[in-house]
This record gives sequence, structure tokens and C-alpha cells, in this order.
Amino acid sequence: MTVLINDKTQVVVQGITGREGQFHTRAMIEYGTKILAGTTPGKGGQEVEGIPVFDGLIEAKEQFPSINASIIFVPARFAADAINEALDAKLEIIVAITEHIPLHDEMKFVALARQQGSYIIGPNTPGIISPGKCKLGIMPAHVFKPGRIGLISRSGTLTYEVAASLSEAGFGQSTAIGLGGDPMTGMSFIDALKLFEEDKETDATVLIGEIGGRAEENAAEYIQEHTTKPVVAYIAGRTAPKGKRMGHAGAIVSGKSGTADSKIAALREAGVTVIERPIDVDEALQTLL
Amino acid sequence: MTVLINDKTQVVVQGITGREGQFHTRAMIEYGTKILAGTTPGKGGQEVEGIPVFDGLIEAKEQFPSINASIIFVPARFAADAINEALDAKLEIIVAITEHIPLHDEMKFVALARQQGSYIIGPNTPGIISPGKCKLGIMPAHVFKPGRIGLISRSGTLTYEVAASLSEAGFGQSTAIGLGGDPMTGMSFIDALKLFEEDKETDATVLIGEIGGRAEENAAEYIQEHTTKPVVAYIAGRTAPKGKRMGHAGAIVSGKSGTADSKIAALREAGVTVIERPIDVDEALQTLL
Amino acid sequence: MRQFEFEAKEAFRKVGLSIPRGRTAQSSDEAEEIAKELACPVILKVQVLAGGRGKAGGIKRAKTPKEARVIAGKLLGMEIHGHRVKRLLVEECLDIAKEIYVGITVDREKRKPVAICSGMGGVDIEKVAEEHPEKIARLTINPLMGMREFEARRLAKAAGFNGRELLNLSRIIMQLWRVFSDNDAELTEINPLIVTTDGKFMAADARLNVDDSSLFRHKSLMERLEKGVAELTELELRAREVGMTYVELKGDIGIIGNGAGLVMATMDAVHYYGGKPANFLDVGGGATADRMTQALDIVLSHPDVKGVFINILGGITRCDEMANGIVSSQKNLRQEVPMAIRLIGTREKEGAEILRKANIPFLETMDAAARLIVEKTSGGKPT
Amino acid sequence: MRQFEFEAKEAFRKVGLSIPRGRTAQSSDEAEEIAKELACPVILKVQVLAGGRGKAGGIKRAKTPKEARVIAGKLLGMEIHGHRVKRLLVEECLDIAKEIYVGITVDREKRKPVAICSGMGGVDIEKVAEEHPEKIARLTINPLMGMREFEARRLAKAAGFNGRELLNLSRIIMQLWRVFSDNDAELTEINPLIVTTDGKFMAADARLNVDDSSLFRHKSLMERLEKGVAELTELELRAREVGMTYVELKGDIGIIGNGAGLVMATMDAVHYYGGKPANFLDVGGGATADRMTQALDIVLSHPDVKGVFINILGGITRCDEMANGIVSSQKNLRQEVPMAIRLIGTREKEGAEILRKANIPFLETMDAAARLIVEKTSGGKPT
Repeated sequence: MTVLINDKTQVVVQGITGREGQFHTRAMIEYGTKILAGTTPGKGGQEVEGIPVFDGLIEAKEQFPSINASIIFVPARFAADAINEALDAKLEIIVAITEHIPLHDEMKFVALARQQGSYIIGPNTPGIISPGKCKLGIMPAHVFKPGRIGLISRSGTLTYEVAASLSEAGFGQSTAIGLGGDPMTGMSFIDALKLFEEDKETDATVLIGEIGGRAEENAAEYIQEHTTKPVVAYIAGRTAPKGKRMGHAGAIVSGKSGTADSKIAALREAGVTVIERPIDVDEALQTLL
Repeated sequence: MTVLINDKTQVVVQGITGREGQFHTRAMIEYGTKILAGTTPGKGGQEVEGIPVFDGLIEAKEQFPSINASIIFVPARFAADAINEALDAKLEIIVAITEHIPLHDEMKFVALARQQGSYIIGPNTPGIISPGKCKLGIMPAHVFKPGRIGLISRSGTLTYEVAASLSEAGFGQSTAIGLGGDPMTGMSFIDALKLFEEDKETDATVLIGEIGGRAEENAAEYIQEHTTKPVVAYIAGRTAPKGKRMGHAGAIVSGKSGTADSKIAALREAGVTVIERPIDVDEALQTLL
Repeated sequence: MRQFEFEAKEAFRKVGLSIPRGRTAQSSDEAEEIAKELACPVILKVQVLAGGRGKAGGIKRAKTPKEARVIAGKLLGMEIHGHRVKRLLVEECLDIAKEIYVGITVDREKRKPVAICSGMGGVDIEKVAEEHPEKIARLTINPLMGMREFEARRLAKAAGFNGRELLNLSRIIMQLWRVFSDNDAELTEINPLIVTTDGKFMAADARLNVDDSSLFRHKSLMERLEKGVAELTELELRAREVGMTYVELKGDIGIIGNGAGLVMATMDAVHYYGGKPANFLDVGGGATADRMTQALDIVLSHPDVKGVFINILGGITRCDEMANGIVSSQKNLRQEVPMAIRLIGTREKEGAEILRKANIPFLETMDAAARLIVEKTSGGKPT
Repeated sequence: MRQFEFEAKEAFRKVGLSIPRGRTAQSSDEAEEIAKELACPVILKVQVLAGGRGKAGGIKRAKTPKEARVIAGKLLGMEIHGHRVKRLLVEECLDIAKEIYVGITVDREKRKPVAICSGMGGVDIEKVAEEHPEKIARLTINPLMGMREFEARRLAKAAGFNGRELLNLSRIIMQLWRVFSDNDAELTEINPLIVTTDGKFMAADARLNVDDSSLFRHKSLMERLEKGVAELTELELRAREVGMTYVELKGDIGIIGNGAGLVMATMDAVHYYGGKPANFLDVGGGATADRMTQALDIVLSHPDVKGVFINILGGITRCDEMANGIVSSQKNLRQEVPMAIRLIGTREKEGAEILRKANIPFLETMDAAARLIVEKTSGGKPT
């Protein structure tokens, strides 16, 4: 078993004809992901990597009613509309790679997704991967290996960093979920922790947080009360100065809130093993499992 | 049994401090309607006819959690907000007396009401009355008598006209519902027909329609398929010229649509007895019952 | 409230919709001047609040400014479906490759906006709907969400458009949605939306009907209404000013009632006994004595009125107020007018007492009163 | 993107919010002139993108135009929290009866807007939240519905207002909602919202932070950003122009990475071994060779940089592109700079080959590279 996606997931690529869309469609197909259709408004009738392109999602779904997931490579100013289109088509999993989607649009589609029970992964996410089964994202596949560790992260490349360390140490991953680097994302740590807690093929979870917001503090509260499986956490930005946005729109320490110290303390209090360097993940898991 | 309201209905009056609000609050209390509270923003703490006035509905509901119905006397430009407030408080029955509420606002609150299963009666309605039990409206009570006829109408004064004829002939009413004279109202003939069909204490329904729109044609279709109880109908505006708005914003024959002839034909085809004058209702019911 | 084409186009321009170059003229001189400025063949279109202008001869082309002047002279002052032409819209002529229909209106039964698109533009869309229903695409909009871009594309696609046209058309549909939404429209449409020979989309005609109830949110329209530019008759305007509904008909019996349904039923009852209403006036709910006086004054101002039927069934309206209004009106009448008064409902006893004191007869049923007024005005028995 | 007070007030004015009379001055002459026009005591407020202006001496009163001139002379050119004062806002002084706080921001965890109101305005709201949490009313807004009037009243009521004040305040909350909504705000607040001694409500201060990602919908702000009015350092501006994130820090090691999280982790790793980053630059996802060259150029332009740590973990980013960028940069360097390069991920073999050919050493783990760059720049062993 895996979380959210598996080898049955049926995928549409929104924005398939763009440079990134094409490139990653090929990579995902090579990985074994079942991509049935793509969309780009105005380009219906074309083909990309042998995949038929439609003008809209509704036509793609008419022809391929089994589609239940989407991955979105649409430019920022059109991405919110693409997500709304996916929600309207009642897709269950929507992975939004796109960065810089307006905050107000995000609040709206997140609210809609929650109303109908769809999962939005991202925006500004590397995606989600269940190693060996399905890759719905832009991550370099070779750093991930099948296994029993759940991985949840607010950062893209840092996910690969930790996944590489895990894989090298023999800890494969059941699923790795990139929540996305925006201040607001569809899924939260809690949503993901819940899924891994319920997943019988996940033994422990690694949580990769960063400064800014209270997502990690909330996760800690949740872990304290609801999680029985071991959790290891790494928090990026311990040495970040106050008041500076550290790349991600969400990564900023303002006043006393959003500091790495506060997050680390909350997680430790909840019984989480907090590591100082990504490479320490191996040792931490060895101790716990 | 009655439809929608009964002697248990617990009412708040929105806009209770206005001239009409005060006048009809007194009349409703005299009739026996259970009015627990009123609202007028900025006038919280006052009293009207012994009823406490609150600034907002949420406070009224805090103090009187049993409130499940509202009647609204708020001026047109604030009325949509009052209806939304009532919907937000999850009231089941919302009677909007106010006329001239903007169409776009109506579409929104009607959609909301349907989402949550609340009934909006009106706007631009005389209200709803279950004779002898509860009056949630501005109708002259004495023309209504308790009995077993359901009354549904798009027009206010015409409802009283027909009710008077019915009462005089010994046909009391189980409930009389004024749908409202706006082109768009919360309840439709079909919603009301469904309720009367299910109500064990209603023997027959009188439907009072008028020119404009397709509400009566739709009702006819519904009656044909779903209604077992006899229906008598009167359609106002048989002699109205084309292209003129006959008082109600909705009462206009445009092109071939909305004519009395079309409505009468559709209703007759569905087995409805269509009368030519309000006073003929007596004879029609005598024949049917 | 229906907007003139030039007003609707101004609303279009605000949301970025492309419209032909041009402006309005109120004289031949102006029309010639505009044609000179445009420096190309022009089209002159009468600005009246009625459809079917083209068939009625209200739309003409002119190749030169001089010709524009001559045509303008003929069009200005013309009558189109009962509307006097005071203003023309003078615009560049377009090279038309394609004509499209796009409109958004309110679906009363679904209680939702509905957007309509067809590749068969430039003709009466209701005719297209009858004769070629398959050529018309419809899309119902969730009023809580508004139209989304993907829905606009879905509509354009359903209407048969592809590629670059699909993108252009869906952008225009979104802009039209903004017109609909920003202006509290009952209806807005572009017919035809033109694709020029060089591939540009342009709104050749423009329609926008604004919901009267929303005018408090649209100050400039409210002013126009108050200024009477809306082409109402003098009596209709007077009634509107005091917030009552007044409609002119073709007979000789004046009708006053409270409530639109009741007034319509009253009209039907008069017809039933062979009479013909000259007009009707709905005093509305909760009217006072003064308003009844105003109402009688307006109804009696119509030259054809031989008698008046007052039908009051009090709910929010109080019979005593109505009776007082009738009494004070009758005192001021220069000559006696046949009347049938029916007065029941809220405070009917008090109302009856007032009329009795003033020696004004009244009845209790609509039917009896209808029969009476027809008798009185036809000088004989009702049919 | 934070707006200046005078810009935020312009946004307030557009939705009908009352603001004090006045305008901006860029010279003492102008300040004197405005004070003359206003013909009353004035307040002069420095326009800088920083909080705590008052405490820093950036807000002064003047009773006469002459005094305004003298004070303006002192304020202009002053430095407030590192921001040079180029502009003052000169406004009428208000007779204050009450100070209120109203703000709307985004609740990241709930993923919804939240409106905040307090009768304790004019002071730091975060302090009020800590010391008198009971004095602060909050209301979460459904983003799909937006704020409704009854909700605004509910908030004002919860903050302790009644009667006429409740109505006035809730109207202002609705207007502030429009500012929030129309401007894609991350935060907008009025602190203080003043009730004058004659009962008028007026926004004495104004704050508006616009979401950077939404700027394509706000053309004028986009232009300001491009003009660099946003008070960034030269290098931050250069990075911004090419769409990369660059942040200046206080140490001596330059950091380049792909991905914000990775860059932060890199910074932490450098610290772990006793080094101090001078700056960092996130090249973003899918960068090309050219962008890596630009990135190195920007990072090396910082005068304190003694060495550079390049940490690339390719996903969307390809190692070959990065390697090519590094190679072509190194060719152009006037003097050798100590570097630690870590390069793995997508096309890592091709990237490794490119670096090997150019004789540029590289590593495979972040940890090793962090240790190396600290060694190289500290001239000794890492701690």
C-alpha cells in the first residue's frame, strides 16, 4: 500500500505542451506513471510523447473517465484556473508544480478542495512519488527507493537531499510528499501525517520543515495526540536572520513567530527526533526502528 | 399537520424596529405566532412589543437557540445581507417580505439556501400562514380559515382574494404560501406542491399563477408526473398586452414566452382545473372533492 | 433597464472588450464630422431602445462623410417601433469574416446565470434556437463562484471553436461575464461578435439590460432614470417618480389596485364583463391616503379614461388610508367620474365608515365591482 | 510588497474610506506650502517602508507652516531603521476622541482571511494581543464568499462597539475588506482608526502589503517594482530583475543553491562547521547555464565574499546546465575564488564530465562541501 497514489493512478497533465510539461511527461512515463491525456487550451488534437492533448479537462475525462489525478505545469497566472478546472472535474489528487500563484486564488481553491475532499499537493511542490509505482512530480527519480518510510516536506530539493540519504542508508520510502514552498498549500503536515499513520506499509515518517508560519508547531500538536509511529524531523533555516524572506515566500521569521527554535522545541516536546543535518536521518531512524 | 410552519415555529423578526416591522410584529403576536426576538443593527438592547432587539442574529440565537424561522422587513439594499445572515444562522424558514432586492443577490442567496436545505419564501412575498397556528407574513389574517386546502401563489393580494373566496365557501386552508412576485424566488411551485403532496392534512391544492416565466409550465410537468391530489389553478394576466411589465418584475410576456395561454394549456394538459375568475374556485373544488 | 447601444459599448470598453471606432451624433453636422475623423466608410445606427432596428431601416452605410451627412439627416427624427430617433452611433465599417453570438442572461427557473454562444451570429438568436438548436451552446454558471476561465473555454469549444479562435472567444466570454457581473445585468449580449478578415474579434453590437432593483449600486444609471432618458410616457414617469407602477393600455377604464397580481386579475375581470382597461396603476403595499390621491390623479390624467375601478384588498395596505385618499380626491374633481370601489381587508370597517360618511358607494367583491364599472362606462349592461 | 502609507491611503480613498486631508512633500518648500493650504496644525510623517516610525522620531506636529518647513528640513534625509527618508506625508492634525485597530490578513494555517478589530488602537497590536487578548476580536472569512456585512457587524460588536459606532465601524470594515480583496493584499490595516471629537471615523494611518505573486493583476505596482522604488539593495534588485532570490547576510561565504529549502540547509551546514554566509542566492528551478553565470556574478559582487559554496541537487534543474554555467564563469574571473561545488541529481553524469574536463573539483555531499568551503575560507580547519 502507498499513500494517495499507486500503480493504478490515472493521470492527466495540464499544460502538457509547454517545455516543462513535455520534459516531465516523458520522465513520468519512463518511470511508469500512467499518463492518459494532457491538456492545453487551444492545442486540442495535438500529441505529446504519444499522449493525446485536449483543449479542456472535461473532454479528456469524457474520453478517459478513469482519470483521477492531475499534474499541473501551467504558468502562474493561469494555474489557479487549471486547479479549479481539475476540482470541477472532481479529480482526487491535484499536483500543482507551478510557483507564484496569487495568495487570494490559493485561499479559494484550497477551500473548494476541502469542501469536496480533493487533495491539492502544492502549489510550488516537486510533487509526490511512491517509489517504484508512480511518480507525479518533477523529482529526480533515482534518489528515491521503494521502502517503508513516509517523507513529508515543505521544500523540493531538500526532499531529494533527505531521500538520497535515506535510500543510501537502506531506508526506502513508501511515499514522499512535497507539500510545497508557498505560505499556503493545499495539504498540511497534519493531512499527510494522518495518511501515513493509517498506511500499513509505512513504519516511520520523516518531516522536513523550515522557518516561517506555524505548520510544524501544529504538526507537533497533532503528533503528540494522534501519531503512534516514530517521526524524525529536520528544520531548515536555523541560522536564518529575522525579517528576511529565505527564498520561499513562506520562509520568514517575523518577530517571535516562525523561528526554527520554536518549531524544534515543539517537535521535541511531542517526542519527535529532531536532527541537525540531513545526513543524520540514517542514524535517527536506526535508533528508532 | 401543516406545511413548513406550525404552532411550534420559533421566530425572529429581522428589521423589527422599522414601521412595517413593528406593525406586523404586533399583528403576528396577536395571531399567536411565537416571536422570540428581533434584530436591527445598531439598535441592540431596545424592545419592540415586548420583544428584545439584538444587533445581530447570532446574538439572538445565542439567547434563543430554538429560533428556526425568520421574517425580514429590512429595506431592499440591506435585505440580501439579512437573508445571508439568516442562512448563516442555519434558520430553516426565511420569509423575505422585502421587494426590489437585486437579481444577482437573489441568485446567490437562493444557491446558498439550496446548498444547505433552507427554505426562502419570497422575496416580495406576503409570507406564509397556517391558519389558526402560525402567521409568518403580512396577510390580513381574517380572510384565512383553518382547513384542508393548500394555497400557493405568486401574488400577494390575489392570495387574499382567493383565500377569502375559499374561506367563504367553507374551504379552509392547511397552509397558504406566497412564493413572491419577483422573477426569481427562493421557493418554486414545485417545492410547494411537493410539500402539500406529502402533507396528510391537505386534500387539494390551489395554485395562483401569473404571466411571465415558465414557473407554471414547470409546475404542470411536475403535477403530471408526481401529484395525486387535485389541483385548481388561476392565472392572472390573461388579457395583458405583450412586452409590458405588469407590476411584478416577473410579470411580462416577451415574444411567445410567458403567456397566460401557454400556462393554462400546460396546466389543463396536466389535469389541472383552470378557473377564469377567483370566485370560481369554490365550484371547482366542489366538483373535485 | 435597457441601455442604449452606445452606453452598453461604453460598459464593454471598460472591461477591455474591443469595439469599433466611433461615437454618437445628434445632428447631421456631427455625423459628417465623425465620418471625416474615422476616414473610412462608416455605419450609422439609430440609438433607440428597441430591437429590429436594421429591418426598420435604422442602420445604414455611408462611403463618404457627405453621404453620412445626408443619411444622418434622414435617420434623425425618424420613428422606429414607436421610438423617436434622437441620436445616432457613427462607427467604422468592419470587414466581416465571421459573425458570432455571445450572451449572458438569467435563467429564472434554475435561478442561475446562463451563458449562450453560437457560431450563427448576426441574426435573431431566438430564431436560431428554434431552427438550429444544435448550433447553440449553453452553460449554466454557479452564481456563488461566477464564471471561471475554463468554463468560458468549455462554452467556446461547445460552440465549435478551436485553436486561436477558442482562446480569443473565451477571453471575450470572460470579459462579457465581467460586464454582466459588474453591471448587475439581467441580460448582456454581443450580436454579432465579429471576426474581421484580419482575424480580430470586435463587438459590432452591444446589449445590456440592467436590473432595476440594483440601480442603487449604479449611480449614473439612477440619474438617467431620474432624468427620464429612459423613454417613458409622461404619466409613466410621474408614477415612477412616486414609486408606483403605471402601465398604459388601449381601453377606457382606469384601474387602481394594490398588488400586481390583483391588478392583473382586475384587468382580466373587466375584460370578462366586456370592458377594456385604459391603464392600470399598482399603488404598492402599505400606501397612504396621499398616495391614493396621487394614484387617482395619474389614472384620471389619461384622456381616454371614462371611469375608474379601485380594487383594494388590504394586507399591508390599510383600508382607512385608501378611503381617506379617495374622499379627498373626489372633493377636488372638477366633474364627476363614474367609479366602482371595492374595499376589503385590513381596517376595512374604518375604511367603510369613511366612505359611508362621504356618501361614496362601494362593494365587497371584485366581480361585482367589475360588472358595475363596465355597466357605468358602457352606458348599458355588461356583455 | 509593502506599500508606502500614502499609497495605501490612495487605495483606501478609492473604496470611500475617509482619510485626513493632506499630501506628500519631497522638500521643505512643499511641506510649508501644504501646511498653508491645509490652514491648520499639521502632522508630518516620514514615508519609509518600516514600522516604528513614531518611536524613531519620524512623526512630528507643526502648528504653523513655518514650523512645518523647519521640521520637514530635519526629517527629509534622515535615516529610519536603515531607510533614508525621501518623502513626507503632511496632513491635518485630528482631534482624537478614540483610537481603534482594524486589520485583515491571511491566516496561513486556516488558509483563510482573518479580520481583526480592537478598541485598543494606536499601539502595537501584537502587544495588545499578548497583554490584553480579551480586547481583540477576530473573525475568519470564507474565501469563497468574501466578507458579508453581517459579519463585519459581528466583528465590530465582538470588539465592543454599539449603536451608531457599530454601524460606522462595520461600514469601514467592509471598505477595508474591499481594499484587501481588490488589491490581493497579504495584510491591510488601519492603526489607528480615529474617532474624532465630533464623531467622525478617519484612517489616520494605513498599511497595505500586496501579494507579490499577484502583481500581474496590478500593473502600476509592477511598474514600481521594476523601477526599484521598493528599497532593495543593488544586488537584490539585480537578482530580482532576473527572477532569482538573493538575500544579504553578514558573513563571508557566498551561497548558491537551487531551491529555497536546500539553500537554507546549506546555510545551516556552513554554520554547523563554523562558517558564516555573506549572502545566498536561489537560482530557482530549471535554471540554465546563463543563469548560473549570472548567479555567480551577483554573489561574487558582494565585497565581503571570500569563497563560494555552490550546492546543486538537480530535479527540474539539470546538472549539465549548471556545470556549463560554472565553467564559463570561471573563465571570466579576474582572480581565483575558493569554491566548493556539490553537484548531483538530474544529468549528474553529464555535469560531472563537464566539470572534470575543465579541471574543476566537486563533491557529492552537502556536508563534505560545507566542511570544505569553511576550511578554504577560514584558512584552517572547520570548528
